[in-house]
Amino acid sequence: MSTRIGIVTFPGSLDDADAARAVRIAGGEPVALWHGDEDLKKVQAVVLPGGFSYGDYLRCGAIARFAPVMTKVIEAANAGMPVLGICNGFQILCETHLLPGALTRNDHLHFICRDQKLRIENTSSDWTRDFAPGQEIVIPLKNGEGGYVADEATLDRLEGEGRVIARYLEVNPNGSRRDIAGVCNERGNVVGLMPHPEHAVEDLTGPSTDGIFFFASALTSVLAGSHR
Amino acid sequence: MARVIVDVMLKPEILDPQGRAVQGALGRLGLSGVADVRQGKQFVIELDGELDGDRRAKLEELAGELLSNPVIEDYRMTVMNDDEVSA
Amino acid sequence: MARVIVDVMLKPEILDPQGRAVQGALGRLGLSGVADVRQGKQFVIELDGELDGDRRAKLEELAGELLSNPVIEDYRMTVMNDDEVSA
Amino acid sequence: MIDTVDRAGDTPEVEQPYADLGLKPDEYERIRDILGRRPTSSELAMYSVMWSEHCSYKSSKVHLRQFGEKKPETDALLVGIGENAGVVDIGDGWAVTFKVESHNHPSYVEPYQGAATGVGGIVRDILSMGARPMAVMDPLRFGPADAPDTARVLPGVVAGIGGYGNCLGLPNIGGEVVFDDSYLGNPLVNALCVGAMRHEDIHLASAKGVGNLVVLYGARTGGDGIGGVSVLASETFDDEGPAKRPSVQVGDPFMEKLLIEATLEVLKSGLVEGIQDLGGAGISCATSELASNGEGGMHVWLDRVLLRDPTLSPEEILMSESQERMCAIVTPANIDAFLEHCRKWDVEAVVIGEVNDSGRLTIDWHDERIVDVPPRTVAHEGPVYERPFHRPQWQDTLQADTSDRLERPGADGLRDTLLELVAAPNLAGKSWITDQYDRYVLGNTVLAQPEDSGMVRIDEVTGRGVAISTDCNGRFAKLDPYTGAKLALAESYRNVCATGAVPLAVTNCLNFGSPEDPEVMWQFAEATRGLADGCAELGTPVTGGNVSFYNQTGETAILPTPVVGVLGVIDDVGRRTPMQWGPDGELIYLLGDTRDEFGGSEWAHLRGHLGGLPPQVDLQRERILGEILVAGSRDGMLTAAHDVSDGGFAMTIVEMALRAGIGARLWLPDGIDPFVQLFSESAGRAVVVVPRSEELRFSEMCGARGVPAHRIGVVDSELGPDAGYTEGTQVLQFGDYFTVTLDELRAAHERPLPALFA
Ligand SMILES: Nc1ncnc2c1ncn2[C@@H]1O[C@H](COP(=O)(O)OP(=O)(O)O)[C@@H](O)[C@H]1O
Ligand SMILES: [Mg+2]
Repeated sequence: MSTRIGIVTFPGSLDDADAARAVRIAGGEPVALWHGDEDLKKVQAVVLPGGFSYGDYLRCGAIARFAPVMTKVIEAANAGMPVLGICNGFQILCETHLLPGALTRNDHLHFICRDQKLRIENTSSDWTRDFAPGQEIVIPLKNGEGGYVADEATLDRLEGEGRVIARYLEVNPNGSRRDIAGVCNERGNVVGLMPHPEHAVEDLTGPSTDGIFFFASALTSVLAGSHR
Repeated sequence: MARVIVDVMLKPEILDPQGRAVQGALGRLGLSGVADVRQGKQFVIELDGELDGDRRAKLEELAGELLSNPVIEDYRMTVMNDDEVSA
Repeated sequence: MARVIVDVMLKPEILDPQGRAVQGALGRLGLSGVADVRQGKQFVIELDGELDGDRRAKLEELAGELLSNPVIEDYRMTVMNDDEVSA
Repeated sequence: MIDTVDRAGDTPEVEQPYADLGLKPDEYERIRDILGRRPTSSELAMYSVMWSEHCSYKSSKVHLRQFGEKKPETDALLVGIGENAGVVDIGDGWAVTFKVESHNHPSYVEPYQGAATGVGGIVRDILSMGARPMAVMDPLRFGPADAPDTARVLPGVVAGIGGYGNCLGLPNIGGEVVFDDSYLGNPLVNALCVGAMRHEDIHLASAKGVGNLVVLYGARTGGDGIGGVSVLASETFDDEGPAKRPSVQVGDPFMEKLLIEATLEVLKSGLVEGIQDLGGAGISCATSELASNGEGGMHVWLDRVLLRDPTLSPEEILMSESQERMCAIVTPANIDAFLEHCRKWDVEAVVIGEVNDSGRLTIDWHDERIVDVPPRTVAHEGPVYERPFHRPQWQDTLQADTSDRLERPGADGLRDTLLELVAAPNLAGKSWITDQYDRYVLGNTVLAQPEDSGMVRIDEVTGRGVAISTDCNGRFAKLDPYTGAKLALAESYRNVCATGAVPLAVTNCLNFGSPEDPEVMWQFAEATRGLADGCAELGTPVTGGNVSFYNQTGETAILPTPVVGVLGVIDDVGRRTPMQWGPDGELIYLLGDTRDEFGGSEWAHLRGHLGGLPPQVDLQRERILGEILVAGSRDGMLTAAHDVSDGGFAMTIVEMALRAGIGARLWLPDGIDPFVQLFSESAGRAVVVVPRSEELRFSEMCGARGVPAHRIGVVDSELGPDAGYTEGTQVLQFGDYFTVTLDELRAAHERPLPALFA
């Protein structure tokens, strides 16, 4: 039986179908979850996809955080289920405080869509374990509020504990502190990532297929990790 | 030292999708009786020296042209000179 | 009727690129001596009835959790009940 | 007091402000004739807005007819002109619909919101055909790149298109950015959307079935753009101060996203009999069009419309252009299910009327009858003008003033000329703009800017997809509107073929000055004739489009700008031809003939010159060139292809090299002036890159079809040291004339836009 990975659709989610496609290509079974759902349909991992949940009108991710399904996602995350937030999903995870810090307006004040080079800094998280240490990848980045901020102590702690999972290379596209592109929680099951791995799963439509490793990592983690 | 606060709001007749989203969320999260929410911007501007006639006129002009978009927004400017600032 | 104004500002230690851009523009457009600009949000919330103890507490909570993100922002809430509102 | 039908009957003498609403005295008289009485104020509102230039096409109709009359035989057209957008069969049971529209005047007044709502409007047109919107494109025109007002308008327009499209989740796959003095007080913001559906999902705007319900859903109705259609779209604003500016429509892309999802669900579930978007003229347009396309009658309870502003009068509600609204015809049996889907997506919906066969559109306001009209007279039987037109006096002088009088560079000036062109705002890299647009969302984007066409995959299993390009050189159209329109079509067609797709259909947005100026009207008539003739020759029917008149500042009209969009199909997007050339040793061919043609060229434009004749256009040759490009893609003979247009052959080569990051050696043929070879803008040409293994087969194919194929270069990444540069430096070598590094070209190419606007 293949691994069930839930993908939450909030009103205004945009990359949900793309996340589902990526899960499928990686060999998992995508399961659609609705923001109003009160249960997680027996999924073994969850993706919070990119987009503009609730229009991102108040602050990115601020309203989605209070959706009914998030109560369950938070519970599951605290119990060790792998959870990946991509872009808007990362913003939601910060708003829920499952991840530290926050994402602020890009320093150049424009939305930016580009093929972004990254270095994978942590290969022990549930979503990065299939990468080689220090692997350099190129995946799309597209956001208006992707600047990662946290206070110095938090940043130091993240670095010290190896919880920066990916860093921007060559260009810092949004003013993120210490070039941070993604972070994870202490346990390594909850990961937030600003760039979009789900848009790098086919040669035809992405700049690379490097993104598949994130989803494959989750499948590996689920198989390995019933002990969690 | 002077501090100027410029509040910028969408004109009342202009659709404010942000305000509407906030209104919906406040209601869902248990605050009853929210009749309306409008979301605007606030600029806090710190200036060297007193804000005298000329510079005040200039700022007033820029508040209406740069800080706000007269086609869709209104602004309100509050000037605090000197000692008021520390408040 | 009550009106509540919630001003939300980035904490002083957080970089405010919008404020910086405005500061630059004000200078270029001829306003001298601009020492600092911060750009925040302002919510104007109209409520049915008085804002009493319970609802006030709820709104205070939401101002700190929903309207602002405590990791990066501070907020200030001003309540105007009744007659003050018309002002 | 409410102006009711009864009251209108009793008070024939009441003076009505028809002129303020943009109606001419004879138009007002016609309304009185139709109704046999004076119109009520609500009826007057409806007629005035529906009979405006923008909604009725009263000045253009007689010319647009040619698109139907000259339409080439084709099986591809499932729905033709007249619906919200035409529908094209692309095979395997798939259909696509696409259309381009203008939002020029609103975007000048408020660039961000004007452009944003332009995207919103065209997306709803596509949605209303039953299609899932798949991608957007944005052909744009601005004043000079360094003009202060361009610094106001361009960033706002770009942010608005991105802000709306990104939030909606539609990839932006292409467009145009052109600068010219004539657009300074009147930028053009055209927006194109393409959508896909299965054949059986096609829906039309018609109110069928007596007793069926009329549902208005989406955003609430507010005072947005009241009178905007008639005022903004039919008048210029040069003499109006800001105080008289009409209110601006503000877009809510989040609501539009919900509207899309809710609409696609109710369509899929078979809950909809007819559907119409609300755009210009709002409820007036939707109800009168639905009614006249269906059983012929409809009754509406206008007071049921959900309002954002409770003080709106019925006239204002009828005219409001509030965004993000749709209207559906639903059977009583299905209405609960329909409303349930709306609730799921947090979309407000309300039944505002009922279909009948009375032959009348009747509207009540709190039980009083305020409208009672034959709907066809509102929607389809507006005035039609045969506007006078004549060839401008100055046309001969303009054509006689050829670019021959400009001083051309000698052999030692070619390099500088290339660097100048590469950095010209019209030719410079546009990534500062396009990087603000999401091109990845939906995961089907195969080609996007700066490729010749945008291409999206429609069917993930088979790989079937479509390619679209939009083009227009307004300078060519000014020199000769008939040829200029054909050239726009030719370029767009060629761009689609260059990616390997087979052109199927055409959409267009005709941007012109005032139709009341006979010289502008001549430009319009000539351009329309050229486009219709061109489409007949190429076998690609026009499926729809839009006309935008009154684009002028004072008495000065913009360059005539007939933007043409061509859509093509490719049965497997995996076989697309990109513009990026491949490994060393592959051969570079220039297809087609190069003539000494600089009229309207970018080179002349940079010298402040516009005169002479545009390049010749031969659509039969274009067609054959297209066949070669498509066959080359299908049979795997091409690694890369790129059309030759603005800036000429040299510019095409630079763009291909920069895209690949790999240099090349070019040998320029003897017997032709290198300046002409490098920079002429002759039509009907493309550069292709052929692997050595395919060379014979490819040149035989070109020979058999009589298309000149000049072997003109070779991809070479190791040229650096030979040409005196360090190892690894990527270089373009143009014969014995000059060499230039890609680094130098890239810097020159990429710097201008950020320097101007960032
Ligand atoms: N330049 C044109 N070429 C072809 N068709 C056109 C052109 N301009 C308008 N049309 C067609 O006329 C019809 C009415 O246009 P319009 O009122 O703009 O439609 P809508 O209100 O749905 O946007 C549409 O079918 C449109 O495609
Ligand atoms: Mg329409």
